[in-house]
Amino acid sequence: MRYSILSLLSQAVRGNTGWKPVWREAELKPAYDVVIVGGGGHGLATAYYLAREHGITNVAVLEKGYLGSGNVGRNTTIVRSNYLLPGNIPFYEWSMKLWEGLEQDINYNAMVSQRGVLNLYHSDAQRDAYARRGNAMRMHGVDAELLDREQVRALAPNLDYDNARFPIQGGLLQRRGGTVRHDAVAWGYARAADQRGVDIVQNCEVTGIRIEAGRIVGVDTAKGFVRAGKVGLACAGNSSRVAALAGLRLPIESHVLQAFVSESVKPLVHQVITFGAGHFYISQSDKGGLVFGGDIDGYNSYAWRGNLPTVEDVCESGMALMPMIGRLRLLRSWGGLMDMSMDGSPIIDKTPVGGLYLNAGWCYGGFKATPASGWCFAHTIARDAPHALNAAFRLDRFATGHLIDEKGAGAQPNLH
Amino acid sequence: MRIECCHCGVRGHEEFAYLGDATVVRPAAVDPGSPIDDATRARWAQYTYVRDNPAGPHRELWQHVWGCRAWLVVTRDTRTHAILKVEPARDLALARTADEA
Amino acid sequence: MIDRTRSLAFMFDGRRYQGYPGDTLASALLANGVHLVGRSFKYHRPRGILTAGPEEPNALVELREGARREPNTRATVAELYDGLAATSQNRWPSLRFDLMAVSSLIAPVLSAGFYYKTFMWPASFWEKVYEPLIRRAAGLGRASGQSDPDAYEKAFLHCDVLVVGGGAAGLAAALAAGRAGARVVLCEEDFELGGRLLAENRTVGNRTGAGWAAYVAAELAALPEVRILKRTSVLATYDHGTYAALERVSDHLGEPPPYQPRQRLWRIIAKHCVLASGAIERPLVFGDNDRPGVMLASAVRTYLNRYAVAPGRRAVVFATCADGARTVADLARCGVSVEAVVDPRAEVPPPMKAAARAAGARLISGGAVRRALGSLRVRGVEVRTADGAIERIPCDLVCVCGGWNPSLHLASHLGARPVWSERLAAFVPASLPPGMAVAGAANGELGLGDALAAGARAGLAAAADCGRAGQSLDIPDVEPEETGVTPLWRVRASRGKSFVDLPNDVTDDDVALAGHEGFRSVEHLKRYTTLGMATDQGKTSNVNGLALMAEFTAKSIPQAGTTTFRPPYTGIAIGALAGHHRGKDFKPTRLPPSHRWAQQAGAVFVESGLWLRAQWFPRPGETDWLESVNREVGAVRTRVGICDVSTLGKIDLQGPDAAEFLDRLYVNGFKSLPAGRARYGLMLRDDGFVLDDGTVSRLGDGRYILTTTTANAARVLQHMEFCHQWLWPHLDVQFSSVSEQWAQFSVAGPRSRDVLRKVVDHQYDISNAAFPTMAAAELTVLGGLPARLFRISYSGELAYEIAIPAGYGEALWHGIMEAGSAFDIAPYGTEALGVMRIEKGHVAGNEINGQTTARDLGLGRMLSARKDYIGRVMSERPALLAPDRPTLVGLKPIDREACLRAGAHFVGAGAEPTAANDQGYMTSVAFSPTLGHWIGLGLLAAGPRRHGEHIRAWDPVRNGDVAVEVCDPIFYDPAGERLRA
Amino acid sequence: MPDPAQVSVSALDATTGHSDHGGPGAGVTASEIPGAGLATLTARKGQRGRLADAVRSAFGCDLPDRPKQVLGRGIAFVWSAPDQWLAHTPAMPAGGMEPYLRERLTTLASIVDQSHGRTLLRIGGPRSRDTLAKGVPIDLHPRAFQPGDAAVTVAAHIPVHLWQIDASPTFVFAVPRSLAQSFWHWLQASAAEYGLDLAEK
Ligand SMILES: Cc1cc2nc3c(=O)[nH]c(=O)nc-3n(C[C@H](O)[C@H](O)[C@H](O)COP(=O)(O)OP(=O)(O)OC[C@H]3O[C@@H](n4cnc5c(N)ncnc54)[C@H](O)[C@@H]3O)c2cc1C
Ligand SMILES: NC(=O)c1ccc[n+]([C@@H]2O[C@H](COP(=O)([O-])OP(=O)(O)OC[C@H]3O[C@@H](n4cnc5c(N)ncnc54)[C@H](O)[C@@H]3O)[C@@H](O)[C@H]2O)c1
Ligand SMILES: Cc1cc2nc3c(=O)[nH]c(=O)nc-3n(C[C@H](O)[C@H](O)[C@H](O)COP(=O)(O)O)c2cc1C
Ligand SMILES: [Zn+2]
Repeated sequence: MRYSILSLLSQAVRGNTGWKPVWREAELKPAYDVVIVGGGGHGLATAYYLAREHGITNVAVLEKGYLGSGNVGRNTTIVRSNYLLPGNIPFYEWSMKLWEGLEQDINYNAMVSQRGVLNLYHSDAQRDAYARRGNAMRMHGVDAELLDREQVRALAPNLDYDNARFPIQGGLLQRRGGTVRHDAVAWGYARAADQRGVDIVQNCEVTGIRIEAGRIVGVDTAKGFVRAGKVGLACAGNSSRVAALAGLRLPIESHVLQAFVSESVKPLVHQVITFGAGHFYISQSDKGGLVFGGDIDGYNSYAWRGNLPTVEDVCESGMALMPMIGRLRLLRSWGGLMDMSMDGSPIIDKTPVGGLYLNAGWCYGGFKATPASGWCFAHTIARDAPHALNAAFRLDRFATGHLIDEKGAGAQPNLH
Repeated sequence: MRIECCHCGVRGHEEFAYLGDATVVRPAAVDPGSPIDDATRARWAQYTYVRDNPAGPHRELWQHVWGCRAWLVVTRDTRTHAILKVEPARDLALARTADEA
Repeated sequence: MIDRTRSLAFMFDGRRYQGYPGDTLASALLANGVHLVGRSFKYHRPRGILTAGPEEPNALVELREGARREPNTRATVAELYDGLAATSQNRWPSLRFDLMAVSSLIAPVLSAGFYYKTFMWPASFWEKVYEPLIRRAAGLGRASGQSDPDAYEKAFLHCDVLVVGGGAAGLAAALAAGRAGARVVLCEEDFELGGRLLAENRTVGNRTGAGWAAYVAAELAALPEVRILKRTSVLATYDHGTYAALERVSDHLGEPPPYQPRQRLWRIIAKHCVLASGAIERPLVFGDNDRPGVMLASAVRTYLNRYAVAPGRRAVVFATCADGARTVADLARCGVSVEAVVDPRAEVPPPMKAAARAAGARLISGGAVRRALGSLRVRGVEVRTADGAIERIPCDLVCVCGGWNPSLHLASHLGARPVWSERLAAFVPASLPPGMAVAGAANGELGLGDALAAGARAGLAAAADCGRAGQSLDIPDVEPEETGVTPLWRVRASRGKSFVDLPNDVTDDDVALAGHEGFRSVEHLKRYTTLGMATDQGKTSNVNGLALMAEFTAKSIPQAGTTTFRPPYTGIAIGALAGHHRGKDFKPTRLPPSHRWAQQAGAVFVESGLWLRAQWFPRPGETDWLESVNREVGAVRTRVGICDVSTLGKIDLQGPDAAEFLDRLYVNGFKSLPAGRARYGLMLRDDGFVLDDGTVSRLGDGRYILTTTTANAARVLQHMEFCHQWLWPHLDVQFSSVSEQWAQFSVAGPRSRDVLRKVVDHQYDISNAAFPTMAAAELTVLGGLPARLFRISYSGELAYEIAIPAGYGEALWHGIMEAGSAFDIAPYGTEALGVMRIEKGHVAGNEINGQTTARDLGLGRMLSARKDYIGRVMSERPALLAPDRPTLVGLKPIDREACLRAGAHFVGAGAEPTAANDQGYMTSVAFSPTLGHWIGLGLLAAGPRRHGEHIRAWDPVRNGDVAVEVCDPIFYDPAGERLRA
Repeated sequence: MPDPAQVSVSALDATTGHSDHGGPGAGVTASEIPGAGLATLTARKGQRGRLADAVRSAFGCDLPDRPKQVLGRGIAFVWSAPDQWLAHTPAMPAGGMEPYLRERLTTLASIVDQSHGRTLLRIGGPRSRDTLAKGVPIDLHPRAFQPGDAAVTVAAHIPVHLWQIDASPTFVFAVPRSLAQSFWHWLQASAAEYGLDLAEK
């Protein structure tokens, strides 16, 4: 059923009884051409683009929990393509382009909101680093503006401009950046993939990966064995565990990242703003909640929950940046599992196992990547070769030295 | 979390700095004369970048950086954060490198 | 519990009212006959007061005014104070007449998730039209938008036993543990101890419930190791016995008294915790159950018994559990006429029958309220009787009780899922966090006697486990009570909207629709309908919601399960989580030894890390910073200048294996470094990229002094400790930071030796012959003060770094300024320092950025081939040896007037600025007064082979596009004669 | 030679007088301890035992192997890390800390003067524990922390080395010199509600 104001009206008069499920509760078939492990944004997008771009529709997406239970359902919804390094910019810009056409493409309102992403700087060195980044973006045809203090004040008047420990000097603005309603991305892709014949199976954890003569044959799941011509892993925070089922060790650690939402208030924060002198970034959801976050908790964890010192650190930074939020109440906090790669950049590549493909290492930045990640992963799986856009996201780059280390933090995930 | 430093007692984990996996084995030093071959490079790349990243007990390096600055090997369950054991890294290292000394 | 001797004036929506000490805003409004308090989120339906506690979903107001305005404040927990001012939210133009309420008319279109299905055309309209509309309609209260004027505080609290909740169970637990001598902290969210005891008309032993609570409170207050924190909500459970609690120190006052914070965040570290947080009553789901005047029965009893307020005159009681009887009795006793008691149970239990009879109320057994009548306030109810007849019963108060949900949030914050209890028709805690016990209603022990006993048991056990054995309490006897419940999840065939989640306007139809569209998991239900996502986090709605979903999907309730419990248990001001650390106190400030002097000299300061450093020293008449900086550079190049470089990391290294240790740490060798000499050194990370650079000086007594960059001081020390303790424990070396011990000044310029001669005590020969470049010595200055002198030049001039114990720093600084006055010595700041290092082509933070190798920085020759060192193997990876890697060069504008900017990217002369043509970027720039034009350092592909080539420095974000000439990075005195002079 | 005590300046701006406060009398007293000698003492590899003997014979006290402060003749040793102590003399020995200690302990330990690297503060008074709890994360309750106990920790983002010298209670805080002013500022803010008395230096 196509969504539109008309369908809404016609359903309204029927008491909303005619709506179809957004996706079928599919029965698991014995075999598929492609099995995607992981029903998050990337897995679902991959399935959708396999069908749409490559005509491969005999596809299953296996999700161990409920659809979107992973990071796609718990991230701070920021989308941007303001990257620094050549390996990253074209990929994330492609993602931005796909976001811009997504809703019409999948006929689902994911509330893509290009409200602008503003990264503040507080020192000359930081300004020059942002200039370097902004110029790199412009070289790739990506929009970027370097603002001075007064231009920032004009955009975001109620930050601390008077009494700050680290005074705001200006910011790097990407106007096309913004936010997207996280859950809607999972549901929208699920619906669009489902309509093209993809089977989406929830509560179906993959517990084994069967390999014969160096080639994939299928996966064991909570619902039995499934034969598969090809298998794509898109398990984010759980990547290492799933890869281990195929005997692979990855350059990845799993860390918890927390996020926070305040009680909802009338419009107050109009862009996505990141603090340059501490770990804090914030935007306001359409419901009115201030959605904010900061640094990862800093140690390996699969516990899906955060610690108190990090909450305090985030709120100290928040108060340092915008003391107007002091009386607003933090309503809820939660955590997700980051697949932190060793250079802070992702991996979309083939693996040593024939027919097994890996999509991982997204750290805290993979939501914005969802469309391009799915698009490139679909290509890599369909053609058994990476697309130019994900050519840099190789698994062997750590051995060859072709690292993509935006922060220059080195081989220590909790510093990225 | 609360971590029991072998020397200072139980402290909030924010007094500690996290480095990560303590089980990765550092390859032997390569003698300066000989050139570095692919095998050596691969061994070091594994050591520097590749991790088990287990869900369950995990031996990891922490430093009591805001306290006595001792490096510690903490065995911690990454699913529950339960801390199973804390050992002074230096003692383990001394045992490990006894021969080198 | 209300003090009628004194009255308090307050305002709501601009009208003045009176209340009394002990009131909440809610009880005071009810006492004044105000039942309409707010408007709902989506349909803007009129809303009143449902509860008497923190679970309140409806009665949200803007409390206080101006910068202190607090949106979404629950009237049911806001303590009344004289002059309190509150405003209703989310309505326009007024609360009684809200135009936005038209949205109810198109309610069917606004079904759950409607926005996912429309607003897509045209795409550009989203940001411009649809989203602004939605955002303005959504949101509840208005933030002040002004900086929070109040102070907050954080503190640590250690104890044996943390008791959460000061009701019957909590008081018993605290008493048992306290008497045993344990260190007890009792946190009670309310401003009075007692919990339900304050709200129920019952006795404990020979005392009233409230009386018993007061008596226990008094004894607890007298126990030295017991600490009672009222107005303190325990918000979260964290790992290993850590709890977060918020004390509302001053919220019950107009504004905080002097020296008091508004709120205090306690980080409680407890060996044991007794969770005695009670239970929250469930409302019932029937038509228009959101009308002002529909109230939880437990809340009605609270208002009657605790606040002496009758929330209505004519009540209907709609009950599915034992509290119905208690409610009817209390109403009757307080002179509220009970029009009817509606009990869905065919077989109504005797106590209920008796109560109804006693109250002269009509009992409708097997019946149900299918709709509440009225709009701004209930006027009556429509009841379906057992035989299906529909009757209207006029009333102005509907008391609903659907059973109790234990407040088990804190037991589930670490992930434990609660289990379903058929007996209670509620979820109860199952597996608990280590060290936690649950007692009382929080554990489903609803009966007062059970709660008291359970609390006492838990308190005693916790204390005993902390080595404080005590005697068990003798529990005063209480009359037994019936606590059964027959759940009724919704009234079928209701009329009007049946709300499940009031604040987010989620109805039973929305739940059905969600199930219908495949959002069947409770987590999907929550996200699709937003059930349980409002300010109350579904405290009164979650269980009803998931029960309905179970019904619609033919699952059992335990199969449906609960959503995830997350901190905080109730909303907490973000300011409280920041505490002292805001504004200038966000982070501590490090001050170098010359700070006071620099302040008096009117220096301009700059933050570098935590340090505050002098950036330049303007002189009278100088109009812009460049003028001052040029003068400072000029002074150093022609005469002499002084700069405080104490912020460098300094590490004292000793022990027999010190040289070996250094050899492994740095890429270059140190075994050959003789005493009395210094050497430049470079360190890599294990991954082969540059970590830091600095100097190593070997002093007479064989010890080494390492310097690190200001930025990396901490990281380098940590790295060395790692190497020493984990990699090479057998090396006999000891080291410690002496960054704080030593003030260090750079004295630079052709006349620096002349100046130092007057400062260094005469017995020391610092002539060029005796003390050449890279010499290092311990000596005395100013007639006997210990000092260290290094002939190290960053500026490229004849220069020294002189170190002295920090306390003498000011004295030495004055001494040098005095000695230098003859040569017109000039203090210089970080800007001039930077200019001169660029003129000399020294790399710094902009180049050592974690992305560069030694070779990239033109330092490849330092990589020793005679030894192994950290990072060696990984630095030899193919990609890092590629000949076309961006490598350090110098750059000059072709047009000498042109200004350079760091961050500009390089492209070939004629080439287009495209990704394909990106050849590197400018890392550092400065105006060189020495050369009279701007200069820069940069990383350029194959740079060293391109000296002399002309390229573009492209900087579109600052509208810059400058033709530059590639040159050697050393702009000034490449041969280095000046520093050897 | 100038009198070093005269030449040396405090890292703190104002540490005397009576800072305004909420409560009546002074709940907290604080003062700087000027002119003390401080040095880091780190045992050479394998020399811990012989170092302890040398300390015993030179100063008549046992080097603590746990976070404690022990008093010897004219000196105190405060544990600061495994095999490492902060030696503390009330006044700077003539010739400075390093020669003074090396003379007695020879090469059994590496010795590093820190006399100017730390600002020493004496903090006491009936409400001192309540005040310190606003930043110091460790348990200073008499059941957990006694005279003679020491700790290295971080208070209000500032690294501190502290030990208790009497049960009244009185604590000594060793704060990195560059951060002393910030620490002082935090202390004043935290003690304000109880009243802070700044004893004469
Ligand atoms: C708090 C937080 C804030 C963030 N903020 C942002 C942001 O602002 N911008 C941004 O770009 N990114 C952000 N991210 C990162 C982003 O959310 C993730 O990188 C991205 O969602 C990962 O891709 P995904 O959606 O496929 O992951 P997921 O949604 O986690 O999908 C992985 C799925 O795999 C499933 N799975 C795992 N193992 C198995 C198995 N054995 N069998 C079957 N299924 C399995 C999981 O259940 C999960 O559903 C944030 C992340 C978090 C946690
Ligand atoms: N007969 C019934 O059906 C029934 C049902 C429910 C309750 N009760 C009555 O409730 C009482 C049970 O005693 P109880 O002590 O278990 O519950 P209680 O409700 O009397 O006390 C719980 C207390 O904990 C406080 N609290 C809750 N969460 C908190 C938090 N996070 N931080 C700080 N404080 C918090 C509440 O403010 C309350 O004062 C008995 O009087 C019992 O008769 C009876
Ligand atoms: C962008 C965003 C906005 C959110 N807004 C709310 C909110 O308004 N109310 C709420 O209760 N939770 C909100 N949440 C948090 C979710 O309730 C939930 O905690 C989060 O998705 C993680 O899931 P979990 O807590 O079930 O693990 C929001 C989450 C995100 C990612
Ligand atoms: Zn320690």
